[in-house]
Amino acid sequence: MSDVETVEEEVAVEVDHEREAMLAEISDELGDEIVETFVKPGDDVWIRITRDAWVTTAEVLKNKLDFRFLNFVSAIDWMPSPFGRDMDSQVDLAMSAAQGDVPDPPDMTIETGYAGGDTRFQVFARVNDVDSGRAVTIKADVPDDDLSVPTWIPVYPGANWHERELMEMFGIAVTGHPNPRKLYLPGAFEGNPMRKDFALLARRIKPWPGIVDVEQMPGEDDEESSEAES
Amino acid sequence: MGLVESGKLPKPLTGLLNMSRKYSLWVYQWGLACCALEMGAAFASPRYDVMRLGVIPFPASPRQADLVVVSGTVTDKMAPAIRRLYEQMPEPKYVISMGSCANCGGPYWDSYSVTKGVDQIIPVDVYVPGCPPRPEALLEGIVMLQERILNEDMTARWTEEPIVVGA
Amino acid sequence: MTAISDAEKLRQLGEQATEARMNVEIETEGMTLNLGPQHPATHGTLRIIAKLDGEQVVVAEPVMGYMHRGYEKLAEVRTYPQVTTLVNRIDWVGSFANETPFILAAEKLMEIEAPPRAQYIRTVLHEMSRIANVMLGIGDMGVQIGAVTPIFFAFRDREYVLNQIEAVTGGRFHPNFDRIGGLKDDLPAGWIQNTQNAMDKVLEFCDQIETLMYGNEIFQARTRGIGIIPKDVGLSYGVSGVNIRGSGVDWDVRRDNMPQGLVYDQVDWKVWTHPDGDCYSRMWVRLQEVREGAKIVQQLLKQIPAGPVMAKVPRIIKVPAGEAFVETENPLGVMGYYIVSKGDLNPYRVKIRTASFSNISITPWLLKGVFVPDIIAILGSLYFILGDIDR
Amino acid sequence: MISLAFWIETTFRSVGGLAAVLLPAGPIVYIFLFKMMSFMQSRLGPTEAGPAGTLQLIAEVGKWIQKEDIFPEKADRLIFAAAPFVVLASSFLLVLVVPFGPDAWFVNLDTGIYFALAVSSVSVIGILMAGWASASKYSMLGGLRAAAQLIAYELPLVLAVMGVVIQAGTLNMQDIVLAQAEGEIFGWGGIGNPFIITQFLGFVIFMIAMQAELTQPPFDMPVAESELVTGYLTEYSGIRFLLFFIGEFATAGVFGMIASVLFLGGWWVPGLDPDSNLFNIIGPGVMFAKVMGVMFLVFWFRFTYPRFREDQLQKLAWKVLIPLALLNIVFTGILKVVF
Repeated sequence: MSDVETVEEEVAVEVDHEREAMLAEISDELGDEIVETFVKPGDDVWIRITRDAWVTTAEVLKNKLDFRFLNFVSAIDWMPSPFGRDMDSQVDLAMSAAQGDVPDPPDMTIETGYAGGDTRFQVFARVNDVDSGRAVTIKADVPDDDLSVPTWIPVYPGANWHERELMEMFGIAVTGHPNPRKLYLPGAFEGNPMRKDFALLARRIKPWPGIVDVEQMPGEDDEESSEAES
Repeated sequence: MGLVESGKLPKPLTGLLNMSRKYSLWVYQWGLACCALEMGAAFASPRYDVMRLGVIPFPASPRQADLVVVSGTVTDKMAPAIRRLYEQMPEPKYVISMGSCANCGGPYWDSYSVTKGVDQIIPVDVYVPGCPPRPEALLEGIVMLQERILNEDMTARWTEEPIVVGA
Repeated sequence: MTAISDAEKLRQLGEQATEARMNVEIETEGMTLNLGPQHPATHGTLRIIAKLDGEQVVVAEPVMGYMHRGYEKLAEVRTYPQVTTLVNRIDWVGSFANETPFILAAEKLMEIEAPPRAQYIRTVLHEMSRIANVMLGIGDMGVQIGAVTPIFFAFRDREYVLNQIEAVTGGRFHPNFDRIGGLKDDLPAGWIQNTQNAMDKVLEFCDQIETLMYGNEIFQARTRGIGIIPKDVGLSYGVSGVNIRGSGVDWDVRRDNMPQGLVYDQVDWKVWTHPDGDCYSRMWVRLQEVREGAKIVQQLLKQIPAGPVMAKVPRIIKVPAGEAFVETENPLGVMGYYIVSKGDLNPYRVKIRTASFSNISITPWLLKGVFVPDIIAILGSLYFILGDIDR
Repeated sequence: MISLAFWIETTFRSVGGLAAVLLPAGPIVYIFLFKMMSFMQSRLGPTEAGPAGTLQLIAEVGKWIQKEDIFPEKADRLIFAAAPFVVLASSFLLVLVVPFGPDAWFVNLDTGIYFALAVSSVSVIGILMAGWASASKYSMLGGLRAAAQLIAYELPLVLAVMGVVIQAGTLNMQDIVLAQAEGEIFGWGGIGNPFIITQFLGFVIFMIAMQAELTQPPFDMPVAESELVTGYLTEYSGIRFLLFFIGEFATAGVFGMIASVLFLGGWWVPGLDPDSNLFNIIGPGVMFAKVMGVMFLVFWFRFTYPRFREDQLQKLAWKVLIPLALLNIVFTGILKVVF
């Protein structure tokens, strides 16, 4: 990146009135329900609300602020995977463990993203206003002892399938959903695949050749030295 | 069927029957994923035009098919349906497994919902590797299958090793 | 209310009452028809369970997951360059278009910008994959409603486009050509001229198919007034792309929310809409999309700047922590990637917003009360790719 | 006329009947279904089996007879097994009354065309049998659609023929040919009076109705691939499917014969004496050429048009074709009285 571009971006940082105005508009409507907000200038707006305001927010956004287009509804599991990056095959790890080379246990502290978060699971959704081209990402914390969110179907009927996916993949119940069946997987499937502690069985038993990609490429040193020579 | 499977036919008649099977392979298009498009290109594109070889892509019902091309990712949810549709086909029937996913799971080798290879469910006659294979590769697989059909001995049909294109 | 319309209303009420009585008298048992999971109409593995009353659909519900391959989970255990290979196969007819938003999102997090030449080539390839995709969709619509010839024409002329994609990327339709920070390679010699010619072929195909299919009375009878999606309903279901422009919503991500890294603002083109919202209008807009796409490509090719195609990017790609969402106008509609990064080699969470998933989620609403043949016409005109629904 | 022993005559008739039904079916499948369709779609069609793929059909037959003959578990076995024969039988019955030359006919019925139109409906029974006995929903829907469609299009078919019958003044198919050979158009008898000229509207209606009777696109609702898999054929495999397949195209051939007898002058060629013995020899050939001409039209539409929806198809029959056919009859009647 050249220096000129950096300067331009810094200018953009100072003047993102459009998104700040939008945020102010939403804050006026929602008031105390907003826990935290985050504006990335020139990019996007993140708003974290309380779970109780999940449906109210949808209503406000759709009916009062004209965000009529439902982009998606989904969730994030913020607990880091107990399997680490899961890039190394467990077979290989076991072998190296036998040689006394025990890898560090993965860091299990929960770090959340933009607009913060207090719990392991967080549902998030994105809605667009097609007339003005604005969009906003809504987040809400889901406490571990009560994994459920109210449904958005009465507001955005398109949330139906997104919420079924959410239930199936994360095991977060959606209260008031008319058809809480599995969307993708066969009925006998057990587990919630998108949870970080769901193990991919094939990775437990097979070595993964793709791991070499992140190691130093053969001949890399040669290339650099030839560059230095020329 | 008993006629053909008993294997006691005079040689010229067997040859004739084999030849008619060779040139009249009605193929059921089992387009599952990406490879379905390359299969479509091989079957419907004027550039490849599989009908030249006598492979007729008409049937929409497995009952009228001789050959099935399983092209694409087989998921655990789809697998029972594949088994069932294979069983609905009348003998003698042939299976071409097209693409890495149908062969062995391909790039989804570690997925929680993908069946790693259609040969776990149904017997496969020809494997066409690639992700996705070019239409030419599928045509080669079909030509190799036709050669095998021409020299086929019905009684030995289930004991032969499958063809692997390019191997 | 005038007297005439009151009388009309009364007559309609009477008719409804008669019909209701008839249905009670001839108590018919409903029938459940299963289209799919492997069915000629579903070009893929969508299953539709339809409860029928005669030939009329009472309730129809799609059952999906026959092509669910778990992209979101797999993306978490792959490095960023490896994810591109994977997401290529989401919408397998317009593969390059799947890579673009992911790469753009990663670039946004890394705060890298591709060189101008790479941006131009990206846009060209993005449009070319749109052309290849939508051409097939048009041909496929013919097959769905019983005309066999359009699909052959589509496959024939699509080859010219695929040839050009292959010439530059090396893959007929899984290019895996986009890189964080630019492109894998530069254009081969003579490619620009050949592509101009291929685009002429595409425009020729559009004229041909317009007379063969769109002008046909039976085609119009089968598609006009069928499967109408009203604006607001469509938006609240998240229907996007051609399907919502066919309902008169003048919204195109390419024009209104163009992500940084594409150059649609450098060319002169038009977003087509159609007010009707029925199957015909969707197919009509789709045809215009192909034409516009060809024109965009032809214009862009004339003004591709010289220069490198790759920005300075570290060998081992580690994306800084943060979240980014980039959506682009893909052949099937709006596709977006929500990437959550924790500064690692692999993304922490990738939410893939695919167009067909939302486009098809409207079908239960849309299929109520239509006839069995209309199911096929509606599904054909919504034009979905299974990988794009199930991921 | 020489009289032959009964068994010789019977043999001749059987062979002739088989030839009349099966011989056109083969070329129709090869020329139109394989080759013409492929050329229209810028392809080549079969090329490997025999020179230019001409032996493809032999291969087809050879393959189908060795396929497994599957009966679905819940099928009504007897009816399921009998259905293809009923369909095929209807085309044999149809060919009975078709004349191939001044003396080359199977039966010379005075009510020939009446008989032909009557037995053409027999195939509906076969299709309904197939649809019902398969115990499959697709088959059932396909069978019902077929029945509704064939019955609806029987009417315009009959009414279109009425014009010809009024103009020829006879129901005998042989006499209809002669009426065309000896007729004249407004006093000019240079090419006789092939009814395609004076009964053009009738010809168009007959062709559309015929397309529907043959369940070819755009009237292929009963076998709509993209909706009903293959309709009433869904559960058929092996030799029974082959019989249906032959039946479909044999019926197409026989309908082509009836169309050429009614509108194109049958076995007669303009400029030659219809009574000469020559026509007993070249008559079948002439008929075959005319059948191919008619079939070309049928298949041209087949590969170009999308398919109708069931209600649109019924509307076309009842609201357009039947009134038009009635008008045609009225005009023919008036003209018949005036001239």
